[in-house]
Parts: sequence; C-alpha cells; structure tokens
Amino acid sequence: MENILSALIFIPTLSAIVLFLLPLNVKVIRYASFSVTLLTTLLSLWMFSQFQAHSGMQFVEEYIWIKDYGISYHIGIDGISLIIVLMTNLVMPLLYLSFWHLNRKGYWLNLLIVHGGLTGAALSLDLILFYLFWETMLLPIFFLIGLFGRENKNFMSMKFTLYTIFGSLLMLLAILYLGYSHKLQMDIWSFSITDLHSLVFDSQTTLLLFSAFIFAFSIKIPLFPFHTWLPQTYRAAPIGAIVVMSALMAKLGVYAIWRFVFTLFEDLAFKSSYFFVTLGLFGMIYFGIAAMKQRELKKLFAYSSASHLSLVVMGIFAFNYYAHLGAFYMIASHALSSAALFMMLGMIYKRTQSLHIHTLGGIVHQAPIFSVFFAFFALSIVGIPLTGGFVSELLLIIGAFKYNIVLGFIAATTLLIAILFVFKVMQKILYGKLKLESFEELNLYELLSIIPLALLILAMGVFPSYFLQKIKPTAKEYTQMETSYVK
Amino acid sequence: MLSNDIIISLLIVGLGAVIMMLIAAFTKLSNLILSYITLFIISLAMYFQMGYLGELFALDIQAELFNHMLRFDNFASLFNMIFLVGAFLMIATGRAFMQATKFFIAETFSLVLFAIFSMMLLSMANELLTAFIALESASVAIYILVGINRYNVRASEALFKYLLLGSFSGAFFLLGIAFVYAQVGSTQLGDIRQYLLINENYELIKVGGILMMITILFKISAVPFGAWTLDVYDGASLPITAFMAGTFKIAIFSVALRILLVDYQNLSDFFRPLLIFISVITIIGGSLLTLAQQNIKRMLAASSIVHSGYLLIALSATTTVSASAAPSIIFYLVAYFLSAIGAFGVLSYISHWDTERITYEDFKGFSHSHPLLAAMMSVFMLSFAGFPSTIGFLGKFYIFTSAIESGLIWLALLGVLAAFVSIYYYFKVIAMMYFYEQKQTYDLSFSFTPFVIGIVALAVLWGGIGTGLVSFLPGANVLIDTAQASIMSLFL
Amino acid sequence: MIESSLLGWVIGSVFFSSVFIMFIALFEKYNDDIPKMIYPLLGLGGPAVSLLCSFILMYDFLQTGLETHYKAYRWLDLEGFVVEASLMLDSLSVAMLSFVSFVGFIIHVYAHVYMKDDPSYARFFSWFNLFMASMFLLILADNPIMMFIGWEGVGLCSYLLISFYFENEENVEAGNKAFILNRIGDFGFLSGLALLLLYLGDTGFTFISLEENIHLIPNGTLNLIAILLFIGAMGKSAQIPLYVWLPDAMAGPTPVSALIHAATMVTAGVYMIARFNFLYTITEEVGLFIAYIGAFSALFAALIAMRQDDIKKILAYSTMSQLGYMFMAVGLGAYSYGIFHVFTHAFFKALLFMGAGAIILMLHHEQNIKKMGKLKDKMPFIYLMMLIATLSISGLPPFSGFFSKDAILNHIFASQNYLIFAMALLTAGLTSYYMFRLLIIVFISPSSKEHHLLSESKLINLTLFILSLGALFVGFINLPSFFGGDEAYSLWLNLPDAHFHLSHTNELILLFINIFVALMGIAFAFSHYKQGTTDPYLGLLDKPIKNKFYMDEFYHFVFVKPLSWLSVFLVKVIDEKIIDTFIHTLSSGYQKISFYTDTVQNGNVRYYALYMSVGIVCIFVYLGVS
Amino acid sequence: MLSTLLFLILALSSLVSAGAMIYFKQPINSALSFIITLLSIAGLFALLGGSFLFLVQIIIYAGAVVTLILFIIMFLNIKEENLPHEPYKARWILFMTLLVSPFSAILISTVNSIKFAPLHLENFGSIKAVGMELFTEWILPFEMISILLLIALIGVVILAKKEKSHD
Amino acid sequence: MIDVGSFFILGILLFSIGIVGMISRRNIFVMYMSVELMLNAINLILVALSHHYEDLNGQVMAIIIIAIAAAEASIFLALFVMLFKNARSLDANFFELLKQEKHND
Repeated sequence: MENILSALIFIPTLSAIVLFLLPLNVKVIRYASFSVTLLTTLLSLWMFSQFQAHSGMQFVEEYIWIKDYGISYHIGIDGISLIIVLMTNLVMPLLYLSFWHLNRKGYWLNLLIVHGGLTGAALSLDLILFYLFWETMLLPIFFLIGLFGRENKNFMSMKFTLYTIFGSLLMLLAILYLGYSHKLQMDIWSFSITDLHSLVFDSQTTLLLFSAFIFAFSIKIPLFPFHTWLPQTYRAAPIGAIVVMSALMAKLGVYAIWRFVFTLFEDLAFKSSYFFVTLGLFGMIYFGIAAMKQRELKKLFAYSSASHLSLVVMGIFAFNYYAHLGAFYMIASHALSSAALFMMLGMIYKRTQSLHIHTLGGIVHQAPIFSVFFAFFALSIVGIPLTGGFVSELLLIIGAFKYNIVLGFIAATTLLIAILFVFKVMQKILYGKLKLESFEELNLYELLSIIPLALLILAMGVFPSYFLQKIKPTAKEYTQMETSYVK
Repeated sequence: MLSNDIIISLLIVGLGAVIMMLIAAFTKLSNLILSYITLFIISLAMYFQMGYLGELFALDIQAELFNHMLRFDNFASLFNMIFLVGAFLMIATGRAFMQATKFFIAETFSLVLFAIFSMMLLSMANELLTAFIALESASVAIYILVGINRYNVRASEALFKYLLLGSFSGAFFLLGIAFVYAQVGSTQLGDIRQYLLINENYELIKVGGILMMITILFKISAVPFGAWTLDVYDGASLPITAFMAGTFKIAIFSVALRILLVDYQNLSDFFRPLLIFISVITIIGGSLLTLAQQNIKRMLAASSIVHSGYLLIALSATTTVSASAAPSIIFYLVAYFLSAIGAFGVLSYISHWDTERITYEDFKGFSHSHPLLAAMMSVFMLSFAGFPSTIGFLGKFYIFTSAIESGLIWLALLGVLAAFVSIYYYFKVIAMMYFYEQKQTYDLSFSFTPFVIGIVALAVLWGGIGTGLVSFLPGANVLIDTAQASIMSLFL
Repeated sequence: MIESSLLGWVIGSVFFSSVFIMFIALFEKYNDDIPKMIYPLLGLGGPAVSLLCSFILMYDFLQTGLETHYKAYRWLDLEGFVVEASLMLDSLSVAMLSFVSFVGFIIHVYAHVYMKDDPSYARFFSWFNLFMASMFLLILADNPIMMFIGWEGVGLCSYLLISFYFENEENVEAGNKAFILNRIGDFGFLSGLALLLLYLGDTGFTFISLEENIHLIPNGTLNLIAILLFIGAMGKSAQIPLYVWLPDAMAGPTPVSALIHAATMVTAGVYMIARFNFLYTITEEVGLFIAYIGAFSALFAALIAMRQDDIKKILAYSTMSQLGYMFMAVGLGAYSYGIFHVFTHAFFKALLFMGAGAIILMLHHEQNIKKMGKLKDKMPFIYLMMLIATLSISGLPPFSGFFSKDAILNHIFASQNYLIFAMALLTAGLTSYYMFRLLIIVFISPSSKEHHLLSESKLINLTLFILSLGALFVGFINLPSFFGGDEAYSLWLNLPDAHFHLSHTNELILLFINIFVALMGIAFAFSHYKQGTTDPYLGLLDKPIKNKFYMDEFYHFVFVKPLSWLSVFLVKVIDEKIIDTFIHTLSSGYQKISFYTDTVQNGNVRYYALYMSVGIVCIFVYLGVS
Repeated sequence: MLSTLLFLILALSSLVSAGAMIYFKQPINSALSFIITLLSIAGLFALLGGSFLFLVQIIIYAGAVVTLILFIIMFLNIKEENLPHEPYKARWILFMTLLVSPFSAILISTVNSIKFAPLHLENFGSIKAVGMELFTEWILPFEMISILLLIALIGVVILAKKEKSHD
Repeated sequence: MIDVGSFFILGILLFSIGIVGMISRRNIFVMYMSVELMLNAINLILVALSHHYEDLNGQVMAIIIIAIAAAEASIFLALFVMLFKNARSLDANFFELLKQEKHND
C-alpha cells in the first residue's frame, strides 16, 4: 500500500474519464462516482491512521517524468497537506449526497476531476507537477460554472478562468526561472522543491519570484486587491463549484503559500511577514464589513469566507507556533463549516429558487431541523465555543498577540467581524414572519450529508488536542524564527 | 547500394506520386480507394523511415548524396518521419471531407505525395539552390491544392494571393543565393560555414542570409510577412489548411534550422536582435489579430501566427548559448502539428461543405450532439493554449525554458502574456461548444475519421503526461531525446 | 472520591436533558406517539438532578472544607501550554452554585407553569437547561478558558431565549443586540486571556497556578489585562457603556428575565472579577476605575428607572443599578460583600420578576404599569410578595437586601471614596423611590379600567413563597459584628478582602443615614403616586430621563450607521467602481486595439506585398546602420 | 571600350523598357516592352559570354513565355472595361520607388564594398560545357526541375480542366 | 571601365523595379511580369558571377531558374484564365472576398 497517495489522486480522475467514455445513464454515474469518492475517503482515513506524527514527508513516491529537465512525479504528505487531503476526501462524498437527485451527468464527473486535482496539488512536491494539478483543477470549475451556473454564467466562467490563469502563468514563469537557476547553480535542471530549497538569489530576483508566487496564490485565496472575481463568481456558480472553491480551493491557496513560498523564500517571507500580517488583518475586516450589507446569500458568504481566509493568511505569516497551529486548525474547521453552509444554501435554492435575503424568512416554522443545523453552522463560523472555529480563533488570537500586541488586538476583533452579518442572516431567513408558502424539511440524503459535518465540527471543538496531535510537528517547522525575531 | 536504401522512403513517395498521377489519369477509381492507396504508400514509406529513426547517433548512415546536394542525417530522417505522419493524418482525418465534397479529384493525392516528396528533399537539401527547388516544388504543389476547388471563387482568390506573394518572396531567396554565391563562389552549405570560419569580410553572405530569411519568414507567416496567412488558410479547403498549418510549416523550419544552425552560426550576433524583434512583433500582432476573428478557421490561422511567434522566440534563442533551443523548436513543431491536424480534422469533419464558414456561432451546443468530438476539440484547444497535461504545455515549457536559458527572459514573459490572451480565444471555442444551446444540428456520416482524430487527441494528451514508466509507449522523453540527437547530427 | 464526578453531573444532567429535549422535539413529527409528559420530565428533572448533586457537593464542602477538582480530559495540549477540561469546587464557586442551582430550579418550576400552554415549550426548556449547563460550567471552571466557554455559552443561550418569540422581529433584534454587546465584552475578555497566556501560559493555566505566578507579569501589562477582563464583565453585567442590551433583553419570557437577566448570568461579571481577585488586589487603580463605572451605572440606571412604564424594564434598570453596587464593592476590594450582594440580589430580584411575571400572566400579557393599578385586593398574596421584595431591594432592615447593601455602603465610606459613596447613597434613595413607584402604581393607586384576571396558579405562588423566604432571611448569614454577628459568610468565603476599620459610632450614623435615605425615597414615592399615576415634572432632567438619555440613538448614529455606510461603500465603490472598472477597462481596451488591428487585414494582396516590402526595407535599414 | 558602350546601351534599354513595362496601361504594351527587357538582358548574357544562356533566354523567355503571355492576353480578348481603373498609378509608383530606394541603395553599397574582376570577353559558356556541368554536378537539381515541371503540369491540368460544375 | 560589379548593380536595379511594379500596379498581368523581371535580374547577376568566378555554376543556376520561372509561368497563366473566367476582371483589388466579415460590436 505504498502507493496510497497516487491512488488517492488517480482513482477519482481516471474513474471520471472512464465514466465519461462509457455510455451510462445519470443514475449509474451518480452511484459510481459516489462510491468512488467513498472509496477514496476510506483510503484517506486509513492513510490518516498510518500517518506518523512527525514533521517530515511521508508516503513519499518519486518517479522520473522528464529526465532532461529533472521533472519527476514526486509526491508526499505532511501535516498540512494531510489536512487538505482529509478535508477534500471528507467533503466530497457529502457534497454528492447533498444534491443527490440532480440529474446532470457532467456535474458528477467534473467534481471527480476536481477531487483528483485538489488531492494532487496538495500532495505534489515538484513544481511542474504542482502546476499541472493546479491548472487541471481549474478546468472542471470552468465547466461547472459554465454548464450549471446561472445569470451571466458564461461571462463569469471566462472571467474566473482568465483571472486565475493570469496569476498562475506568471507563477509558471517564476517556476521555470527557478529550475533554470538550479541549473546555473547546481548545473542540473530540477523542479523539486527539496532541491530548489538550497538556491540563493540576489534580493531583487527573490522579490520578483516571491511576488509571482504570492500573486498567483492570493488570487485563489483571495487576498485584498485581487478578490473582485469572488462575489460575482460565487453568485453565478452552482453550489457544487462554490463548495469546492470556498471550502477546498481557497485553502489550497493558503497551503501553497506555506508549502512553496515558505520553502523557497523562507527569509523574504519572514522579512515581509509584517506586511502580510497587516494585509491579512485588513482583509479580514474589509471583507467582514463588505459582507455586512450583502443581500444575496452566496455573495454574503463569499465575502465571509474571504474574511476568514485573510485571517488564516495572517496566521501563517505570523510565524509562531500558536498562529500556525491556529491557521491549520481554521483551514480544517472553516472548510467544514463553509462547505456545510454552502450546501445548505444549495438546499434553500433547490426549494425556493432564490437566495435573496428578502424573499426568505421564517424557515423555522416549516423546517426546524434545517434551521437548527443552519444556525449551528452559522454559529460555528462565528466561532462559538465547542465548535472547531472557536479553537482556531483562540489559537490565532494568541498567536497574533505573540507576534505583536497591537496587531493582536486587531486580530481579536475577529470575534466581532463575523457576527456583523451572521446574526442578521439568521434573523432574516430563519426567524421572522413566514414568507414562503412551503419549505420542505430536509430529506434523508441531505441529513446524511450534513450530520457528519456537524458532528465533526463539534468534535473538533470538544477534543481539539486529539485532532491537533498529528499536525503539531508540522506547525513547528517555521517557528524556529520566533527566537531570532525581536519585536 | 548504400545511398539507395537511405533514400528508399523518398523514392517510394516519389514513385507513388507518379503512380497516383497515372492512376488518376487513366482510371476512374473512387476517392475512397485512392485515399487508401495513398495511405498505403505513405505507411510503406514510414515503415522504411522508421528504421533510421530508432538508432540515434548512427554515423554510418550519415551520407551525402548526389555530390553533396543532399545530406541524410537524423535531422532529415526525423523531419521526413514527421512529414509522412503529417500527410497520413491529413488524409486520414480529411477523408470524410474529401468524400463529402466533390472537388477533390484524383490528382489531389498525387499532389499531396509530390508535396511530401519535395518537403523530404527540402529537409535533406545541403545546397541552397536544391533547397529552393524543393521549396518551390512543395509550394507549387500546395498552391494547386489550395486552389483545388476551382469553382469556388474564394479558393481561386486564395490561390491567386498565395501564388503571387509566394513567387514574389521566392525571388528574394534566389537573390540571396546569388549574393552568397557572389561571396563564397559556391552554394554548398558546408562551404559557407568553412568560408565564415576562415575569412573576415562576409558582407554579402550577411545580405544573402537576410534575403533568404525574408522568404522563410514569409512562409512561416511572421509579421509583417504573413499577412497572406489568414486569407489563404480561410480560402483553402480544410484538410489543405491543416496540411499547410502543420506539415508545410515544419518543412520550412527544417531548412531554416539547417541554414541558421549550420552556416550562419558565426553571424548569430547579427541575427539575434533581428529575430528577437520579429518574434516580438509577430507575437503581439498575432495575438491582436486573433482576438478579432469571428470565424474559427481564420482564428486558427491567426493563432498559427502566434505559434510562429513562439517558434521564433526559440529560433532567436538558438543564436545564443542555449543548447535546448533547437530541440525545443522541433518539439513545439510536433506539438503544434498534432493539435492543428486534430483541430482542423474536427472542423473538416463537421463541415460537409467547404463554402460553409465555421463561425463561433456554428459551434454552439456542439457538445450536446457530439460529446466525444467536442471533448476532442477541447483537448486540441487546450493543447493550443498550452494547458498543462497536454503536449502543447510541454512545448511551451521547452520554448520558455530555452528563452530563459539564453537570457531572453523578457521574451519568455511576452510569450506567457500571449499565452494568457490565447486562453481567451481558445476557451471561447470550448465555451461555445458546451455552455450554449444547440444552434444547428450536424448529421454526420459514420466513418473512421473520428477514430483517427481520437487517436490524435490521445497522442496530444499522452505527449503531455506520458512518462518513461510505460516503456512500450514513447513519451515526451523519447521525442525530446530524438530531437536533441537530430540537432546534434547536424554538426557531425 | 465520588463527589468529584458529581461535579461533572451537575453540568451533565442539565446539558443532556437539554440535548434530549431538543432531539425529541426536532424528530417529534416523524413519530407521533411521544408522550407530552416527557418534556416537563426532562426539563425539570435535569435541574433537579443537578440541584441534588450540588447540594451533596456543598454539604460535603461545608463538612470538609476541601476543594474538589474534577478533571474530565485534556482539552488542549500544546507544548508548554496545557488546558484541561476540568472543574473546581471552592468556597467561591460553592457560594455561586448554591443559589444558581437553587434559584434556577425554582424558576424552572415557575417556568413550567408560565410556559405550559406555549407551543414551543420544548424549545424553551431545551435552551433553558442549556443555559443552566453553561452557567454551571462558568461557575465551576477551574481555568479561564473553560470559564470563557461557559461565558460564551450563557451569552448564546441568552440570545436564543431573548429572541424566543421570533415571529416579532424586534425580539430577534433585541437578541442580536444582546449577543453583539456581549461579544464586545468577550473581545476584551479574550484579549485579556491571550495576554495572560503569553506571560503565564507555560506555567499552567488554572486559576490556582495563575494566582501563584501572577507576579511574573510586569505592572503595566497587569493593568491592561485587568481592564480588558473588566470590559468582559461590563458586557456581561450590563455596565456603562455596554448596558444597552439589558432593557431590550426583557423581550424574552419572564422566567428568562428572572433567571438569566436578574439572578444569574448578569452577575457572572462580578463573579469573574471575584475569581480574578488575585489580579485585582494588586491593581488598585483599575479597581477604583471599576468602582466608578459601577457607581455611574448604578446612578444612571436608577435615574432612568424613575420614568419607565414597562414593569419589566423598570426591573431591568434596577438590576443594572444593583450590579453597579456589586461592582463598587468588588472594585474597592470588598469581594465577599460583592458576592454577598449577588447572593441576596438573586433572591429578591428573582422574586420581583416572578411576581411581575405572575401579574403579567394574569393581566393577559399586559406590561405597562400605567394600565394596572388597584391590584392589591385582587391579588393580595402577590402584593405581599412584591412588597417583601421591594422592601428588600430598598435596603430596609431586616430584609436581606439591607445587610448586603449596607455592608457595601459602609465599605465604600470606609475606603474614603466619598464621591462614590455619595452616588451610591443617592442611588439607594432613588432605588427605593422607583421601586415603590412601581409598587404603588401597580397595586395601590386608582386605576382607570377594570381588569378581569386569570386565576392565579398555586404552583407559582409556592415558588414565590419559597423565594420570599430567601429574600427575608438570607441576609442574616452575613450578620455584621455591629449586630453581634461575625460576618460568617465573608469569613467562610475568605476572599482577599480589603479591610478598613470603621468605628461603631460611624457605623451607627451610616446605618441611620442609609435607612433615612431609603425612607425618604419611599415617602416621595407615596407623595407622588398616592392619587394618580402621572409622573411629576423633573425640570431639565425630565426629557432626557424619559428618553433614557438618548443612549440608543447615540449608539445607532455612532456605530451602526457608519458601519453600514462603510459596508456599502466598500462593495459599491472600491470593489465595483475602482478595482473592477480597472480590470474591465484593460480587457475592453485590448479588444478595441485588436479590432483596429484587424482592419489592416483588408484582403488586398497588394497591401500584403506592401507590408512585406516595408518589413524588408526596415530590415535593410537596420543592416545599413549596423 | 566597345563592351562598355554595349553594356551601357543594353543596360539603359533594359532599365527603360522595364520602367515602361510597369508603367503601360495596356498589358499588351507592357508585355512588348518586357520582351525588349528580356532581349537586352539576353544581350548582356552574350556580353558576359554565356552564349548558351543567350539562346535560352531568347528562345524560352522571349520566345515561349512572353509569347504565351501575349497569347493569353489575346485569347482572353480583354476589353477596355476589363482593365483595372488605376487613377493613382503614378503616385503609387513614385511612393514605391521612394520606399524601395534605400533597399537597393544598401544592396548596391554592399556590392561596391567588394572588388570584382574586370570584364574580359571570351566565350566559355559553350553548350557542351554547360551541358556537362548540368548533367554531372547539377544532376539532382535538374531532376527536381523535371518534377517541379511535372507538378506544374498537373496543376495546369487541374486548373484548366473542363468539367461539369457541381453547383 | 566596367566590371562584373556593374552587372550586379544593374541586376539589383532591375530587381527593385520589379518590386515596384509588383506592388504599385493593379493589373495582374503586369504584376506577374514584374515577378518575372525580378527573376531575370537574378539571372543576370548569376551569369555575371559565373563569369567572375570563371566556373559554369552560375550559368547552370540561371538555367535552372529559368526553368522554375517557366513552371511558375504556366500556373500563373492558367490561374489568370481561370480568374478572368470567374470574375471578368484583371484587377488585383477586385479580389477582396477573403477578409473578416463585418463584425457587429
């Protein structure tokens, strides 16, 4: 079972291709793809059980791909990629359940491909390989938006794709330059980060490369000036795509900063940490306030997740143990909560064909179970104790204080940011007078799709130490700097 | 004797051409059978060619025939192989189209074979005038193929433009030969190199080089010499367009590489800025032109200008230290040629009538009626756009790395930006196929064309992700190795 | 030992009863054969069990005097920083536990009657018990993190219960307001904790270890932490400036107001300060600040209460001002007095609310006192109860309120903060004034219209009666030496109180002053409201007081308006106008250029040749110059 | 001396007739003046001693090609209205001359940069010698020419073949 | 005293005239003849060079080029016939079908 990671990557992808080629009806495809995701989930859980709690790479596989350029199929997993992979494999099957009765063949297949792409991007340790997956997972999103979106879906799918690809193309250039300079310095091509780690550049080159990478990732996350695609895209995109984007892809952007930017440009990342911590906090507040007056639920939660992700970015750039741990934990917990929330938005949309806050109201009267779950997930976004959100926010705040007292206070406002809109939303759509003539209660599939998430979020809030133990070593990786760093 | 079995595939093609001509003249065989015969001839030639492809540094088969007029080396053999494959795929993918349209008369196939024959000579030519004759005869064959549908005004206009401008530009090549001859007293490529190594004053050779370069730039449709491209590609019928875009362009590059690498190495300092400038304006102009096109055929034509721009980047990189530049050109050529054959194949398959203008509109909802074809088309578009996991990506990868390697990082940046723009117009096709309701229905006759296209699509994908892990299938590795070997064989 | 796990059960029983109730209620409609009895059973059973457990624990504690610790599991374990999910029972928590569990249970019984016809009875009890659970956690936590979890929990439950009648969006608004203001407090609390963690995190993070290592923190930081924690207390205990949520919180059902917004939750702030006594004893200036805040809040609330007509609002403001007393006490280092006042206050304030609730219930949910009147002989028992409570809150001997309030006043005087003392005294007078205003208007003064009342319920009267005993007698457990007592309660609590000596003569004088002030208030109330319910004109202050000093409007204009404006600005202007426009201009500009370029492609072969020759000439010019 | 004179006359006539060729409106006229150009070039060949080329030039070019052109022109019996109406011809020519002049100037200057042997007139391009050269050294290009002509033949057949139009 | 160089220069001049004629005239016959003129100019140069080098390569090349020119000539003329039949025009500007149809945006 030493090829477990490859299995995780390729089982979904290949099965998607096979299912596409076979002339099957939707029902079969749905069952098949669901069972595939279930299988990968089981595999990933097994892998989790085998995972040792140390900071090194594990389950490493390496095969030559293009030898003249030292490109190799080099994958491995450590604490943080473990989070991404686990989250991907946990969310995906539930996502399938959440809109089980959808009769669109392409939906399932694209999701499968995205599944594989995400896993691959999270696991690859070779820049070219990473780039391959990074781009590949863009395509299904493009299709999902274009095929199943609403309103100006075609325009938005194109805009989203161009926006993202623009970033990644610059990154590609940087990657190539890195490989070349490895040739210059070690006179052999290589794109494996373990080799590139040892390169040395003059400050200006480093800055350029660094910013190329950061640019690409901060579009995906998104960070402050590069976020304008987000609300419109979320508005146009179908729920499946949104769940993937907000719950998984955005996190992948943060992960990529950690994996590549920190590995390659450790010092510069560390020097510029102040800037990014500030940017992160600014983004957190900016998006939080921007979300306040949104009336379209998808856009609202788009902004809210952007705000949380800025907080995460702050965390990983704060370069201390607590902040890093908090960031990781928030990646996980927020992935779960936002996935659940967007799924439930999808359920609302399925029932009412509208996500505008004014058309909804008084759902409690007809669907108490739905309301309880919705409220629970909304509160987990706010970071109520006994949810994973609370632990992560606690750790992040401590980390921020450790980084700098003043910024610590700003970071602590995260307690206030989310409540600006979450309670409004609950008031408007759950409470209040009855606006809808009928809102049917969750059916079995939908229940099955969200109950695991709810339980997991609770467990993460109640037994954090259990969940943290396997990622603790990784979080320590870049914290040796605290000592050298005098504030 | 030795020389014969070296050029045996060449002879096969030549003879086949003549035979086809005679068959066309004296029998009334149907298009179908003729195409099968042609395919058979080509595959025979391929079979013989294959032998030389395998052994990389086979010095013993290095031979110069006909008192150094021809030079047979790995370089030539690789290109010959590509031409043969190109012709094969062109006919195989274009068959349905050729059947649907009446005007592909019997002579077509012999012309195709003649064109291939001339191209093979071109890639072997070791003497300037020989090269020109080969170029000219290939061009003439293609002129006629462009105008093959002579009742179509557009086709004849395309022929007119191409012929006039072609012969106009050809004159420059000849003038260039004259200048070279004036200085060196010979037109053998080896001699020119020798002369440059020994002598100091090479003004005329330089001028001659420029004059010959003009023709080459014209043929690979670099801005500002490539204005004909859109119209001619548009006017020609689809398989022919594919043939021009794929195979013929490669032939031009074969001779260009030979001349530039072997003979004009010492003048590279002079040519570099020229090539860089031209590649820049080619890329910019091409990108600008492409965005404006409504007709997919024209769009592909214009985008072929952009691809020539990429190739010119690598070509200008060859004038520097970069060793990987020249192989990267070959790789990119193969990548582009596969994608182009495929894309035009799909186009030709879905358009029964040549007069039909395939606009973006016509593609609306194509995936609903033909999911597989749409998927293939998407693969080709992605490969054009240089999307990862297609061969197009690796092609761009090599080009850009070679550019960076030779310190032309700004060119690489430009290329990246152009690639970004290209994403737009290639993805537009995909969007049209998938995201819109069906406009018009194609009732397509069943034939084995789609299978060929499918194989090409698989090749495109495999070229992008193919690894050494699967030994029996040559991946990107093997191709790039072969390219490097052939480039080295130039200097032996 | 067995009791330690009982600590867990104190919380567990209520928590699980809440969870069960919720699940049964949610899935009720899927099978109909659920006996309706199950809800009261669980809803009252949970608190009963926890009451039992806590009595056992308290008994044990009073016997042995040993602190009990119960460690459930390791909640968070980062190198150097460990948080256990563990509970602690010491004198302070026993003091809180005693009345929380007791009053809590009583109010549950009361609520059972109050809510029995409500369709969402189950929802109510599920949340009510959840609140109990969080409150117990808050009290019994042995480290600040656990305390904070309880702290947030009670906040959440109060939000849920305030917006219990959610058909009316104003109630939901009130709930949101409560939660948001609490959250602002929590922001301070959590920041304080984070700072504590930074300094003391790796030396263990229980209250005990904190107490040991508190000296490691530099002084300035210490003050900062103290203030931050107090901000938390402000939010929870409705002190200026974070008080505005409390009056609106009365939107919830009356039992909620009685339990959460009078007896227990709002006093959590005081409890927290007392918990952190080791911190506040070494930061006097912060303590003084706290005391001033308390004093101002007390006076402010008392003033507003004079002109309120909603019976529950009046009580809410009185709660706020009583809390002010407590903060004065703890601020000036009299932790035990503060806690003692919390203790007594729990009884009489709960009694007041429940009485009010009873009235409201019988008057078909009429809350405006101006519409009541002459109820004395219609509901004599309730009148009696209310009277006891009112006397107690007005601080007249021998009622419980007297002892606690008197102790606090004495302490303030002894600590020579005369300004605070003056305010406290004035507040005392005002308190008795507005409380009797309420009493008189409701029960005595002539009423315009005739009420036909619902019958009063025995069970409710029983609960009132029990509490009234508390309101009467609990005062005696902390009998000061002046009355021959030995302040047993304070001694038993043994918190690090600041002690100031005060001569018996002074005490006597103070005693009389206090009683006199209270009586004055009563007298004024009688003189004003004997005949009619019309309020006398108060000159300049009249309008501001009526409008609660325009605080809500102030907040609205200073915080809410600008924020929402900013939100719109960010999205509509910065995102859409500036950034997006920039991007779109780029793309459209490129498209324009490309369409211009296309005109070069004019289809004329001669022009193509011309372009060629131009290119050629350019190349040759380059050749010429090079 | 004589050769100089001859050269000057022939060069002048070729240039002038070439200019005339690109200027005349009627294709017939320009074809005729083109013949004059060709003939004078043939004369220059002779001056350079390429006797065989002299013949070839006269026979193939002046004889065959241009005659063919003339024949076609006649055959199409082009009337006045078929001719393009070129109001700006003179301007175009002027403009192009200006445009091209740097090109030719630079070429000429480069040519001048090297020293050529002076002209000495004796006939060495005899038919036999040229033939020998052609069939030994240049055999391959010669063969390829044949193929090129073959292709051209096919092309002409295809383009000119009579056939029922299908539409 | 003239030398081979002057032939060379003459050839270049004729070549340039050819370019001019090719571009500035609209009559397709004249355009074609200009191309032919260019080829002749090259021939002249080659022959002059062969004279200069005293070998026959130049002349042979000239012959070959004449042959090429002949080949082109045949196609040109066939094309002209075809075009004239289709369009009844000798005007190069007349053939402008192949361009971007007016896009409306």
